[in-house]
Amino acid sequence: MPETAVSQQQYAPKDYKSSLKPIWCPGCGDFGVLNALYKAMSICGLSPEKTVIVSGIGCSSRLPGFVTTYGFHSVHGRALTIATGIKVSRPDLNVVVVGGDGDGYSIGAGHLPHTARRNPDITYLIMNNNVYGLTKGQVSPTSMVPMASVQANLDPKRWKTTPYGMTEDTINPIAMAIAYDISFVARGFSYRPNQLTEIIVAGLQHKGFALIDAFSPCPTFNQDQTDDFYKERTYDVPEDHDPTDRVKAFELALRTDGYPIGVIYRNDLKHSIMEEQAALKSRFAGQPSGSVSALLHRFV
Amino acid sequence: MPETAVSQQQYAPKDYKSSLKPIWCPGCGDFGVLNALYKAMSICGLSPEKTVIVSGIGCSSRLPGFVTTYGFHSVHGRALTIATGIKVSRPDLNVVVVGGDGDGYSIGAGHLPHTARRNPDITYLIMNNNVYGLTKGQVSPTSMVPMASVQANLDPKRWKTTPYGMTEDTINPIAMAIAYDISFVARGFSYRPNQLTEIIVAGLQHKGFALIDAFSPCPTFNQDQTDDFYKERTYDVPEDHDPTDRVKAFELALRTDGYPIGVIYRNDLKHSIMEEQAALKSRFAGQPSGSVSALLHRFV
Amino acid sequence: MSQQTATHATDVVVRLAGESGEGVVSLGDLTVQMLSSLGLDIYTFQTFPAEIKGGTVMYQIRVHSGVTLSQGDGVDVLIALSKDGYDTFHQGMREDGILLYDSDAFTPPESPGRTEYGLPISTLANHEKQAVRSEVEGEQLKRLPPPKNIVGLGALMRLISAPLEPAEQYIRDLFGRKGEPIVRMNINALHVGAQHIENQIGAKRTPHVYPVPIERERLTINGNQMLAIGALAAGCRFYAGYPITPASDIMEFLAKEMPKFGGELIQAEDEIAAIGMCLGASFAGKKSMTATSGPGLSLMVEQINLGGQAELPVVVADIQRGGASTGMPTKTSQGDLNLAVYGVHNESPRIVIAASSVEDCFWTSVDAFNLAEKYQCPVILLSDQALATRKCTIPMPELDKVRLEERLKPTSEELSNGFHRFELTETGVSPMSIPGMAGGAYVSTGIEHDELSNPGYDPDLAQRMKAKRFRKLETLAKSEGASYYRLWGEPRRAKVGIIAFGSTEGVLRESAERAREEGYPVAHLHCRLINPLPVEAIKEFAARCDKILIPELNWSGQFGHWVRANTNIEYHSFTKDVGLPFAPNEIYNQIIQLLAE
Amino acid sequence: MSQQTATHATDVVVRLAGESGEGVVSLGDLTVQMLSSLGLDIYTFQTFPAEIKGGTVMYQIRVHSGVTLSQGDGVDVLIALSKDGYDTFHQGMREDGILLYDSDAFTPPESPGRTEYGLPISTLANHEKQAVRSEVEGEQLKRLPPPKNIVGLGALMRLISAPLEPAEQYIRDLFGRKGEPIVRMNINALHVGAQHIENQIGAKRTPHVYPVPIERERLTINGNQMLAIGALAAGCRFYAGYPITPASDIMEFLAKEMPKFGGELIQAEDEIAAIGMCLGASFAGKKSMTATSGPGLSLMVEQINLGGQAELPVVVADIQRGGASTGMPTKTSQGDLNLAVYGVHNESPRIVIAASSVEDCFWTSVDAFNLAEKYQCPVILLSDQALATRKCTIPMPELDKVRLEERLKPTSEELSNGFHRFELTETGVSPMSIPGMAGGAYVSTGIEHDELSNPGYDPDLAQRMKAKRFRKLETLAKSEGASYYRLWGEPRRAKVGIIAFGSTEGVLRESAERAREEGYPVAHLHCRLINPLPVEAIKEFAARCDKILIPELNWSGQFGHWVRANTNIEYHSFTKDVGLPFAPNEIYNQIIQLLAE
Ligand SMILES: Cc1ncc(C[n+]2csc(CCOP(=O)(O)OP(=O)(O)O)c2C)c(N)n1
Ligand SMILES: Cc1ncc(C[n+]2csc(CCOP(=O)(O)OP(=O)(O)O)c2C)c(N)n1
Ligand code: SF4
Ligand code: SF4
Ligand SMILES: [Mg+2]
Ligand SMILES: [Mg+2]
Repeated sequence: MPETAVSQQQYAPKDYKSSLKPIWCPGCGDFGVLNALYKAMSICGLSPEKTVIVSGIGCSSRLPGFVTTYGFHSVHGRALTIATGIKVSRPDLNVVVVGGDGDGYSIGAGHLPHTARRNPDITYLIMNNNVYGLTKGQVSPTSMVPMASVQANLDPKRWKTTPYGMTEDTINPIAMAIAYDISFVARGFSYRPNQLTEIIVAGLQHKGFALIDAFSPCPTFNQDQTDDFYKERTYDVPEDHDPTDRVKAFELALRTDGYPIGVIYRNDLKHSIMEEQAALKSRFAGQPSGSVSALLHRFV
Repeated sequence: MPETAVSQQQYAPKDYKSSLKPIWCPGCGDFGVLNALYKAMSICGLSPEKTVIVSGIGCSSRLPGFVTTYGFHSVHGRALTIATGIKVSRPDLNVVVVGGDGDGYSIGAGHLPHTARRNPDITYLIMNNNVYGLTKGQVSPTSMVPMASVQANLDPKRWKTTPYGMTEDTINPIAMAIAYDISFVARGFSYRPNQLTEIIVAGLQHKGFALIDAFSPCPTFNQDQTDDFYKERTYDVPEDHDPTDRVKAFELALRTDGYPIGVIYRNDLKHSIMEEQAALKSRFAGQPSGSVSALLHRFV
Repeated sequence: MSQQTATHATDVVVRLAGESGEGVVSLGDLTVQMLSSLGLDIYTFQTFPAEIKGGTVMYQIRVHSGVTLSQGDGVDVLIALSKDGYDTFHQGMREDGILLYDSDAFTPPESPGRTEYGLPISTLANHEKQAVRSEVEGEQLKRLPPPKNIVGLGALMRLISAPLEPAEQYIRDLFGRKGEPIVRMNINALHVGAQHIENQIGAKRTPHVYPVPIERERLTINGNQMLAIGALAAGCRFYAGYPITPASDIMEFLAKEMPKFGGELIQAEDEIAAIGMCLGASFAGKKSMTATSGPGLSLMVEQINLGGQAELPVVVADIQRGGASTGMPTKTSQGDLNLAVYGVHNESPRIVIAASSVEDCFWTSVDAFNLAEKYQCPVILLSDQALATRKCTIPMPELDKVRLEERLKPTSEELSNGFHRFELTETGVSPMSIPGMAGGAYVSTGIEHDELSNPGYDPDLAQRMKAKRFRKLETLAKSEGASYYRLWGEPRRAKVGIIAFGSTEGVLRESAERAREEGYPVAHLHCRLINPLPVEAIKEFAARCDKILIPELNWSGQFGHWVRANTNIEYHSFTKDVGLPFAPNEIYNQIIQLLAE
Repeated sequence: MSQQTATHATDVVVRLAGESGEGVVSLGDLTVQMLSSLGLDIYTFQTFPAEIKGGTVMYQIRVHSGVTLSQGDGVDVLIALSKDGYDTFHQGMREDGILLYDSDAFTPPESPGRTEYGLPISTLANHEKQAVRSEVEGEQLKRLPPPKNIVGLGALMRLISAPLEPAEQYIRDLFGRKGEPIVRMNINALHVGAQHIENQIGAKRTPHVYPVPIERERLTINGNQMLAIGALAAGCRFYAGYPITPASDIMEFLAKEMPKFGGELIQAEDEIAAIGMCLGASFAGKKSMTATSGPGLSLMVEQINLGGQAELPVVVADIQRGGASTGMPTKTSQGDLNLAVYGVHNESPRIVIAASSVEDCFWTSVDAFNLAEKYQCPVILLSDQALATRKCTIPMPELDKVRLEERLKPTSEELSNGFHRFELTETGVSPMSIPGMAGGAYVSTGIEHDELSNPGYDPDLAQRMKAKRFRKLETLAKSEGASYYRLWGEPRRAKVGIIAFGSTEGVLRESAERAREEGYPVAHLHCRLINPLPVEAIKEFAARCDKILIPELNWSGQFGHWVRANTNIEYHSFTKDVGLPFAPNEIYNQIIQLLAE
């Protein structure tokens, strides 16, 4: 979150609310995430005209329309690439990316490690419902269903594309993010709204790439990972956890006794591509080398 | 490596050598990898007609042409997807994937975590030269060059696309692979041929997805990560390392005092998609349900 | 009433409209089932919102005594379950049409000439639920929805004078295992709905449907289902895909069936992986397929090209949807023709084929696999949202007419004499070895190569290899062009000749027939094979018609351009690209206008 | 000899051939530098192997006293540095041509009529190295290559009777800081090479080059360099790309320059990310660009479509290469035209423009950015391998003729009155706000939308929004069509009219001029704007010519089909797609053949 994107003016959460009514189903976890985002933006004092919310495609990716900032509702899986273009070319803007688990971890998975390498000052908020919502209930990389081989029942059920059980494993996005050295990695839950707000604020304030994976249940297509499911299985990141210890963070991410909520990993020493680009430019600043005529004369 | 792909006949390493002469530059590390592969195939007794070597595009991806097995030299970054199609539809074949660091970790990065989820019995051998060879010396995700901001010299040098130093970080493919829970993760070095052969043998024998990242210097376009560079910085995986301890493996992968060579992580408990698919099919086997006429009659 | 003979013809268009999630689709499905059990022909047309909740849904059912070719023009009966549903979809109603609305939900504006039936659906359904309350145990009661659909069904059946017996039977079958009280609740709901209409009818207008004796086995099925079953019939044993509207249900259908057929199905991480997996499986000897829509087809472009260059059979079904980019994902269009025929850098051969009716989806799917195998190249099968979701009553396909092609394999002699995978043959087709065949090893590649598949860029080699690959399409065009188009009417005397492709066949036939019945000579050539195009047939047809009309559902007239680029004929273009199929009237008017010019 | 006046004309084709990595390219570059410093015009043509080492390389230089339009036909002088080089590239030599070969490397087969010079290049070069041995310090000596290139350069200069002074000067400049012994070694090598030829000449044939007085400042530069500089001149300040032959050097060039211009450059993880980043930067207000080749363009298809639908300016340079899929990556082709104009699911507007000469690369690049800004849509700029690597001597572009367009921005009044990003205007162009502008906030989207950019799929809205977007292309076609094609010759009296696009302009002009000089009336219309096509100009041109010839470097005649689909004109197609450009003779023969028919 650059200084340039913070406003003198005070904005209430509702000031970020656009006139478009969310089209989500009643009970959709995304409402909670959206509200937390309104609040976090208000707390940080983000200037709406200096903020861009970028998304891919999915129920969750409709979010930019419900906010009064600039937005870019792009194509499935590519939000990070677009956001990187915005941020690197306009470091003065605040750039937030939002989307679903399918958008970010399935089709978009290839962009994550590379965005981590660049470490742009972008906050990426994934609304993880462990399912494909918009396309009506197919399996996602974060879906949790017994394997086909251990399913006793032949009755088609669960995910529409894995009716007899999954034939592949579930990913652990937090562990992956730590391996990528994403410089801020956190987990949130849409039914823990205050904590989620805090996490988003921390992500916005973090200088560098921040990934926040927020559980955001889809009551319409996922009757397993419900709000209750997560209420029972989430707990706070232990007080004594040191998020700058990468190995410990990885260990925490692998724990199978539930899902720690909070900041799991951070690396504040990492360079950002904007810094690198700025360093480059500043070294040439003042030199008259940026001239087309001079360039052409090199070939005389 | 399925039983079905092992031959009764004995094959010497040279029996796997095709009539096509490698087009690599003198001193290219890929020669060493190719020779280790010949030997490993011989040790495992792989039947050439039951083996397929799949690759993308790059200098290293030319490898299938130099082997007498079936091969598929596909497009840049997609070798894993093609190999998955082959393996899942024909579990009786032995499937090996080869390619470069750019092919596998840059454009192909999105397929790695998902291949890990499926865990097909495929051995993936990456010839990591920390550079783009075939396109003549651009930066790769594994390239190691000082950052732009810490480069003192403005003289264009190093990678052709980062002449003043890198603006992004280097990835750690081993750490990533462990986070993906790739069920066999190893590092090799083309100038430690015997060890590399052993590692490839272990990878071929592993039931599940095996990733072997082999340093394979490119003397033509990378004068930094030379054979000497790696000779000085590689050491054996410590004797007491337990590769089934995922956290410890991650810790080892993060070490900055050099590059451990050997098997760094393995998870032999993981299901493979072929097992899952077989389980599914066997449950329906014998039932007359697979009939088009029956299907149509459901709509009468 | 079911004794009624078929001398009375039925042709009624019923439209259901309401909020997404409100049961419009299930009421539609129920209605379809009831009506087709009366021997009537059904043709549905559905539109969905792009959102999961909150948009309006429309389900239109044309009921007809004979072959039904389109969704029809005016709406005879509109059933509006919500105000928004009414507002969005009352357009297109006949002025003297019938409106049946949920009077619990809204009151429609006045409209003279219209016949109206108000029905307090929620009240009635709740009442029936309360009636069995004491007999149903707690947890089941909680999750028991009031039988709104069934009330609606009863009302509708009565309105169109259809018998209630089939619905009763259906309710018994469906709810039997849930216990007698639930069955009773639903049967009562059915009758209450019917009775409520009965009470209002008096002198009001009602349309009638007349049952028809059923002579041949019939299915009620949609385009995607037929396409998926066709794939299995053609021997498809590997599917990889990525969900996308309106193609997802092909994968969902096959996910249930593929293991039963001994095949594999994978939900890939994206469309790029999906097509890659299919190419891999094909290389390994399996008939493989993926299905997608525009955005996914865009992502597959690179590897479809690899398939063309490496000569691998593969079927890519593209279920076209509305709009560029994400566009209008739940609406229909024929806008991907350009991408299907031209979507390749440089050039490698591909075959493009289009399905034109629900029945044809089955056969086109079979043809697609056969062509892919025979010519060892990608086949793009075009369908669209309207066809995919269109439920029709169709005769049972004659499965003994299914003929399967298998790719040409090398003989053992060829395998033992230094096998040439890319032998330069006269037809362009070369024998293809499969991993496992001793002596058949080769490296499949997208790089230019010689007969042995070794990389090579010699100009002469490049020339001959490219010629070989494209010769396959020439061979196809020569050998079987005629089975890939259909001719309706008599071009020799036609003043207007229609040339078209894909899902518009029915509506074009209906419009042309109507014109012919009125004495206007109109002919119609419908292409199933798009690339290679039946050039000779088109030229001949065009030469015999005074004027040519090319109607299509996209902006620029892609098919017309494609036809012109291939044949140089002159034509009149009629395009529409707003997410809706053609209505018969639209086309009829175009014909009349052309005749008058 | 440099006193020679320009009354003698030079037109010599020199071809260098040898193994990749053997110094062919550096010898070629040196030769080009020397000859252009004599005021002569240079036109090069290079082919590379797809492998890094081991293949053969060819570097052809045509030297000419005036404007040079093509690489020429026959080869006057072949310099063969290896047997493979000779074998692969001796075809095309004139029968009475001159062969200069490395006699240390091989002995060429006999060929009567040919003049031959054997030169023991390695021996001579080693000798010169040994001569300075004692004066050079250990480590430097080890890495000092024997001056083979310079021996070759001396020999060649003498052979074509060019003065050695410029080369001497060049050696002093280049090696000065390495110390006097190195300079001496190279100067001696130069003279030894020259002397060796001198000794053999006797009565043997030698071609002559005659210096020309230099009147205007000239550059020796290739197509990719001009394209990159053009982008900077046009205001490009953001570049994201992924390496691919033959586009990589655009990125490599800009990587050095962009920071000096205050812009950013990113090597993306793939082409999908590259185009995404460019769209992002464009949305944020920057002029942005990516460059790629066929496989990369294929991967960009989905998001170029997003750019069209969301109305974002962006420039995509496609440096076409040979073959489908990976094909023939280091060879040339004009095979991506279809993908450029049709590569989109459903339809969104894009502009396609093609560069036709090295000089034109600069202006086309400027035009591409201007068009993108003005019409707020993607512009695909077509170049190709031959043009990209073609080094030519060209006049210094007149930079004061560069005019820059900026996208239409909202006025402060528009911003304060409820800004409508997608206002339905007459031209189709609507004001575009940029993040940071208060009151300008909107959500850019690929979904169909209303004027406020809110999602909407109402048929009427869909119709009007699509019409608006395509209206931009109509506006363009109307307003500036004429500056986007060039006319050569006089169509009114033409028996043959050539219509073409892209990098073939020079060779077509040369062939047509030759035909005209011989009294055959031939005209030539060369299109720079491909989409929208200058339809009226083409129709008019075609109407005035007896016969139309459309020559192009791809298999199926893509441009011809495109022209026909747009204009319905009749034409004769001449295609070639083997990785090589046209030779003037090929086209000339086509013209003569057409005239005779
Ligand atoms: C290239 C492409 N492929 C597929 C789709 C179809 N599609 C739209 S959203 C989506 C996934 C939705 O799941 P997720 O990202 O988890 O978001 P959610 O709806 O659950 O919030 C898919 C597959 C598309 N729009 N584009
Ligand atoms: C879609 C696509 N983009 C770019 C390229 C160009 N390309 C070919 S190989 C390569 C990278 C080579 O690097 P690496 O994978 O590390 O292999 P190496 O040559 O170093 O063995 C690139 C960018 C391509 N062939 N296809
Ligand atoms: S389908 Fe699921 S994710 Fe989508 S809006 Fe409904 S509840 Fe939310
Ligand atoms: S360029 Fe590098 S990677 Fe490629 S063949 Fe030469 S040495 Fe090997
Ligand atoms: Mg989701
Ligand atoms: Mg590499």
